[in-house]
Amino acid sequence: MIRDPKDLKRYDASERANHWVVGISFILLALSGLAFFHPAFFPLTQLFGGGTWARILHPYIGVFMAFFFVLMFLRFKHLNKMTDADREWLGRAKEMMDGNDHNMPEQGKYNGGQKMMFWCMTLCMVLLTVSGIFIWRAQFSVPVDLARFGAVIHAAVAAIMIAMIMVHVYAAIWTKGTIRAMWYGTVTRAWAKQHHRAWYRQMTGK
Amino acid sequence: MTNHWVDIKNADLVFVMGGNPAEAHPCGFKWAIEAKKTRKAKLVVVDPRFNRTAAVADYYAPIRPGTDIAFFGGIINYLLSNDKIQHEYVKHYTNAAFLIDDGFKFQDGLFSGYDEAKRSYAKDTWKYQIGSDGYAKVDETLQDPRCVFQLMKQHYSRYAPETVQKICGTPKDAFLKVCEYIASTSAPNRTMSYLYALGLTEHSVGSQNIRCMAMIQLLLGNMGMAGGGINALRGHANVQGITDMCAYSQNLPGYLSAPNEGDKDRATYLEKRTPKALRPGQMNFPQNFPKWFTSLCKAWYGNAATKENDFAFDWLPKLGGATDTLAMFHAMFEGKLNGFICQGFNPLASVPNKKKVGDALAKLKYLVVIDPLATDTSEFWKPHGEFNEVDPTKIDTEVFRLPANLFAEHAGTFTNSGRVVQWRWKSADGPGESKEDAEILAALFLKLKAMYAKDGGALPEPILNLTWAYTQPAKPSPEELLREINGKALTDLIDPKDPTKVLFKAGEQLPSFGFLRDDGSTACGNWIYCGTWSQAGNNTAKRDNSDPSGLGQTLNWGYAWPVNRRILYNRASADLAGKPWDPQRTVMKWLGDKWGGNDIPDMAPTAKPEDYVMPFIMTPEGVGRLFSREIMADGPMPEHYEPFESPLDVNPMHPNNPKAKSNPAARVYKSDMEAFGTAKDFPYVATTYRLTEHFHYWTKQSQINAIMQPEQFVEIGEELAKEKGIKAGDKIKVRSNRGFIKGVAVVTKRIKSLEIDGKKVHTVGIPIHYGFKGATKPGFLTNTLTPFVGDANVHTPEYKAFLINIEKV
Amino acid sequence: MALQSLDIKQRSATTTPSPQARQTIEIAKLIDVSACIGCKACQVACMEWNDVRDEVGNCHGVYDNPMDLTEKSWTVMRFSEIEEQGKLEWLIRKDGCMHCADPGCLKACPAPGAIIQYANGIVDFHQENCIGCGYCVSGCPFNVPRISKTDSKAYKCTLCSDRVAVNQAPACAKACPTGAIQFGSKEDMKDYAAKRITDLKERGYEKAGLYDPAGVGGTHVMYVLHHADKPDLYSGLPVNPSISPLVALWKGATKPLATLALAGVALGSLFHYVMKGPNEVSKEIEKEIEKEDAQ
Amino acid sequence: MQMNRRQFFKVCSAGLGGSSIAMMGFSPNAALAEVRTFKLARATETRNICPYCSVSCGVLIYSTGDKSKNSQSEIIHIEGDPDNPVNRGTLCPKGAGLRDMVQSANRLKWPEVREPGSKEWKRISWNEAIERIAAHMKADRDKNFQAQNKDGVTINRWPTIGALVSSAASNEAGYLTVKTLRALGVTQLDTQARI
Repeated sequence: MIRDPKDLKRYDASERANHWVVGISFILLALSGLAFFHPAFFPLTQLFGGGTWARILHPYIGVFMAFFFVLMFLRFKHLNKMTDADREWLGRAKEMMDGNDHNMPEQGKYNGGQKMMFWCMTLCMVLLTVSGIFIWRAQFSVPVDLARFGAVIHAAVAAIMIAMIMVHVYAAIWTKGTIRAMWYGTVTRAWAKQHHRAWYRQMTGK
Repeated sequence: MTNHWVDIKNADLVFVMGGNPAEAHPCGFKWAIEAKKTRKAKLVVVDPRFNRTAAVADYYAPIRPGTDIAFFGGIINYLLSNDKIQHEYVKHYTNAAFLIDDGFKFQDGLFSGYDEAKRSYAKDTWKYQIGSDGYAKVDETLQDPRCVFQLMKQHYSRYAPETVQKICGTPKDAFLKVCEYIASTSAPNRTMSYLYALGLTEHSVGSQNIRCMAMIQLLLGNMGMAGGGINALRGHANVQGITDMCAYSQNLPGYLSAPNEGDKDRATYLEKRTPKALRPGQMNFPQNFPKWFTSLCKAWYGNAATKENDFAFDWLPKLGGATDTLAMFHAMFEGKLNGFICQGFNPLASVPNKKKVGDALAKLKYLVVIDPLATDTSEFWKPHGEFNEVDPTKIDTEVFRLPANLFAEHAGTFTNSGRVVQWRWKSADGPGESKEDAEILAALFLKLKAMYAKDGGALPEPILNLTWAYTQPAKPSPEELLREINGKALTDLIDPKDPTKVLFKAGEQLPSFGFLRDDGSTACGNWIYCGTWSQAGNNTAKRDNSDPSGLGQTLNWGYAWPVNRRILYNRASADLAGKPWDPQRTVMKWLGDKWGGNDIPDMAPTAKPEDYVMPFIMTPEGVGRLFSREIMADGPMPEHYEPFESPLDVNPMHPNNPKAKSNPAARVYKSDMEAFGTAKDFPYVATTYRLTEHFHYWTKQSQINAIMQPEQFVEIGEELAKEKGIKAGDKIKVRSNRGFIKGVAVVTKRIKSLEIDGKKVHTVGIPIHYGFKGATKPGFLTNTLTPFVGDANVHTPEYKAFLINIEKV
Repeated sequence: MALQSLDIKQRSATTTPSPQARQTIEIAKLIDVSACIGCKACQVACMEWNDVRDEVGNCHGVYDNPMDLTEKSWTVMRFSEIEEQGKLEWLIRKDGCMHCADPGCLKACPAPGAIIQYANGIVDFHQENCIGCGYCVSGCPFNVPRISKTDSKAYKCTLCSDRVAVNQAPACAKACPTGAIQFGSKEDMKDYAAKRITDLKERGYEKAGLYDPAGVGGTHVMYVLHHADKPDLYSGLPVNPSISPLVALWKGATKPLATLALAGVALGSLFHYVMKGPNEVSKEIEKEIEKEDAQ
Repeated sequence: MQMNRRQFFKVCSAGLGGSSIAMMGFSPNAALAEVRTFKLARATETRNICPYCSVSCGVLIYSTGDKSKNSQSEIIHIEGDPDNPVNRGTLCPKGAGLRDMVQSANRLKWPEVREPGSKEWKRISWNEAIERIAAHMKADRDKNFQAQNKDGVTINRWPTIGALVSSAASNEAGYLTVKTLRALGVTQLDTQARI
């Protein structure tokens, strides 16, 4: 890929670093969490030095991630306000998935799907943090019924969250030219014009 | 125990009063549960507290501490007035028919012969009428007004159920319910096993408490029966054995009354102790006293005990005055003792009035503590905060502490409460330089012997001549000692019936005390243990637990004294003709030519039923005593007296006679009398006891037991707690007139206030067990509180009923 | 010791069945509360045999001590004084693991082999496989497992699996002075219980009965209660225990459904890509940009 | 097909579990599921009797080693002797905890003396202990021994010493204690039976 000075700056370095801190944490949490969730995934604990280490690390990574997620949330929340255009976009998301984006409304820096994802992830993150505290026996002791409730919530929300992240990742892979935004911080003008025309206009004035 | 642990399973009713076997003897108590499970037996508990025995009982009734005789008197009255007695048994096997001296009286709470100044009785009227034939007179119709039966009936008619309620606080219907249960065992084929422990003995009327139950069991015909008996659940593992060895002043080993200042020589000594039969044809077994005593002298002094020197009679120290624990500590307190040896005993913790005991110990020149553990006593001189406030610089006692071994670290025998002597094997060495008790004693004795041999001194003979033929003199082995205790022939023993026959060759171990002689030809360290190590070997090590009768007799397990008999007075389990009262539980029966059955007969083996030899062979009259003659210090029939510290101003039985308020024959030292508190300052009744998690003052040293019950507590009823504003878990202070302790309040429904003579009385329960040395939380010694007064006969202290006050800390 | 000194019925976090061919006797411990004197011999025997010693605590104004189960106290006596129709009763219950046939702890445990249910019914914790997550605590309907503060492993009564493996009774049952703890085949224990219940009924305890709760598939520690209609009198013995629906949901439906969902998303994405192809920037727009640049 | 909730879960989880393992390409190591080794397997067993109450329960004491010359026995476990007809293998909370009594932190290991006015214990040898005690005893006995009372009756009594004899000692030790104390002229002796 040829880097072009005229590429558009989508993320600065600190935003990218923040994203990847959260992303890596999430991957670690997902891997260790899945290990506790279903026996089939238990061997994943080997990646963490065994079951006990996985159990010890998971909640600390969780706290770490929660902290950086909050930073990220504060950075991006103003960009994720839902607009009518987003709602329209969401209504026609199926066309998009079919690969037919010709008639999609013009999108700003983020499209309706991405904004939706942002808010869902925020919600999940809150639920995971709170329910995680309920089941973090090494640090907290809560009534057993609350712990049981926490366990169900944590498991269910984590599954949803993993699924969403899978969609998030897939979307980045599927939409060619996207991932570089999180690597180098830039996207091509063509990419921007194609997928986020409103943002393209805003950035280029065209 | 007249019976034994396993025999409790044969009972129809297990009656517990003055004991708490579920907590103090859980493994023995299993047989009460077994009786419930397999015989549908009932378990009835009477106790000041609803304790863990009551938790599994069929019926529980409360009682005020120290009023047992009123309760028992009520039972006797119930049995007599409702005709619930075993008639044949009472008529033939007890002294119900015996006529009593016309001078005997009971008036205004006192028996005839009372001397107030001496606090004792002249007992010359407490005796049978003797006929011209030299035997006691009897009236088999039981109608003579001077016969024991009528005197007893009259005496206890005063204990109506209302009176019982008034004194004991036991509701009348609860009392009557208990009576009904007990009365049901008057049927010849029903038995009650009576279990008691220190709840009965630790009173100023302790001995009379037990007498009451003995009388009840005789009236019901339950003595000698399987599932019957008077069963003292004794405290320590070998308290029975050490009592048998008579490690106390009044007796020599085998309960041989020790010589006193009145016994100027062997002949006078023996004469006083060799009774004549009081009824014709009776075995009167104590007539063999000279044989037992002479054999003991030979065991101790061997060849140095000769006919010429009265078998070394003079070498035995003669008693003068009281020498029981209380008397000893009182003497010590008065500075009359210089030295004291304390072997496996923690008197600072276990003798009443800790302050007095501590002060007494501080007056000694030297104290020798021989113990496996660092006891509180050994550190009586050492400050332990408020638990033991002393100034060591002012205490001049030189204290030696010698490490002894524990049970696991040496071999030898223990005798259980059922008189079964059992051998133990050594498992491991003791820690560090610890030694066996016998080895420590030997070291001390041999050292003294060497000093006396070298330098002479006061009367060295008994020291120099004491038999010490142990293979390793410094380490007498338990095997050698048990053989010595058992006894042997010193010369060939010729059969008296057949001079050509040698029964035992010189040096052979004897199989039973029946072969002991009074001519110096036999040696025996303790006649009742004769048979433990016969020529056949160590019988205490027998381990065949087969039980062909199903009664749990296991005659081939260990060796029970006497002569391996498991149920005492077992001849009484059969009627006059020798037919068992209950053939389902045959202990003994007449087989036509001899006695047989499932035990060793407590009877001359071939004494025919028609010879009318009565079952209680250890009494000169041959029968059980409902009237104890001159044997007791405080009366031939038990009478209720208040504890020395009582919540009442008078004895409700004798409200007009202050002399009869508390036991008139109990010994009280002046300074201790002054230390008694009154209900005005100390309104609550306290009682002390053991918890199942602990054993006396030992297990506070054991980590695991400390975990189970870590800290001193005090049990109070909910009503009292409310009055005092005390909640469970609060720290409270308990004061008596002798000191105070602190403990955590356990507020419970299990102790209720009682209505006594129109007055509400609260009882407070105080466990013992805690102290300043151990793995438990450091605490006070409970006996800081208890009064220094004991039973009139044996001076067992009154730990079970005294006065206190409580306050929240 | 042979690996299979006791045959395994199921292991935690293991989805395939354990060898099942051998049939061994199902055992049970029966606690006859009506014969229990609360002496704590079982507590002591348990600590002594298992070489654990709890802290020396304090008295809290009750006979109970230690006050609760801990990682070192695997059984405790719970005392409760109740008064019903004027009659005082001191109900004393030995608390500890019930060894459920359907063990909630095992169901909740994520660590393979940390919790084993043997074919004889014993549910045993294997601390070397335990990861210390505490899920067993959430899973247990009787509030039994405890996580150690020092090593973060879960502990509870093993029913003395080491003793039972050599055909000895558990330490508590062996010690119990009054025979209130009986041990044998579950069959025999039920027969014995029936006899005890008959006896209790004759003594006026009309509601006497066996506590072998069906909600957890029955237990291998059962109680004979004088008041079987009111188990909660006995220091809160659950009236109708079962694995919490939350735990059932968590370790039941959620597990396969979520796994399925994740697999679905993964596969869905894959097939989406394969079927729809990548979403690339269209040639037109690229040309437009090139055009702009050329201008 | 009727299926209850539990069966449904089982099918779901078993099916999925299996497939997931295949998906992951590796499976967990078989975690060993062995019970704790029976610790008494080769311990030395000795028969004894509990030293607490008078039920005199039979106990089996298990110790390390086989009593061979160079191995020191250490008690590792004590439980009830099932042959004993009284306790039949059972023990109470005291008896069941006997090991902690034998190994109590407060066991005495060597003779000690606390001298008059001192605040501390001092360790001494057995020889020194016995010599010092015997010296006290002989001096006191020789000084205070009473051969006769005022009426001329021989009493041969040592009135200034008292002794308490252990009820936890064996019969043999108790007998020897009584025998030696009486020979020395001691009349003030007693035991726990009294109290």
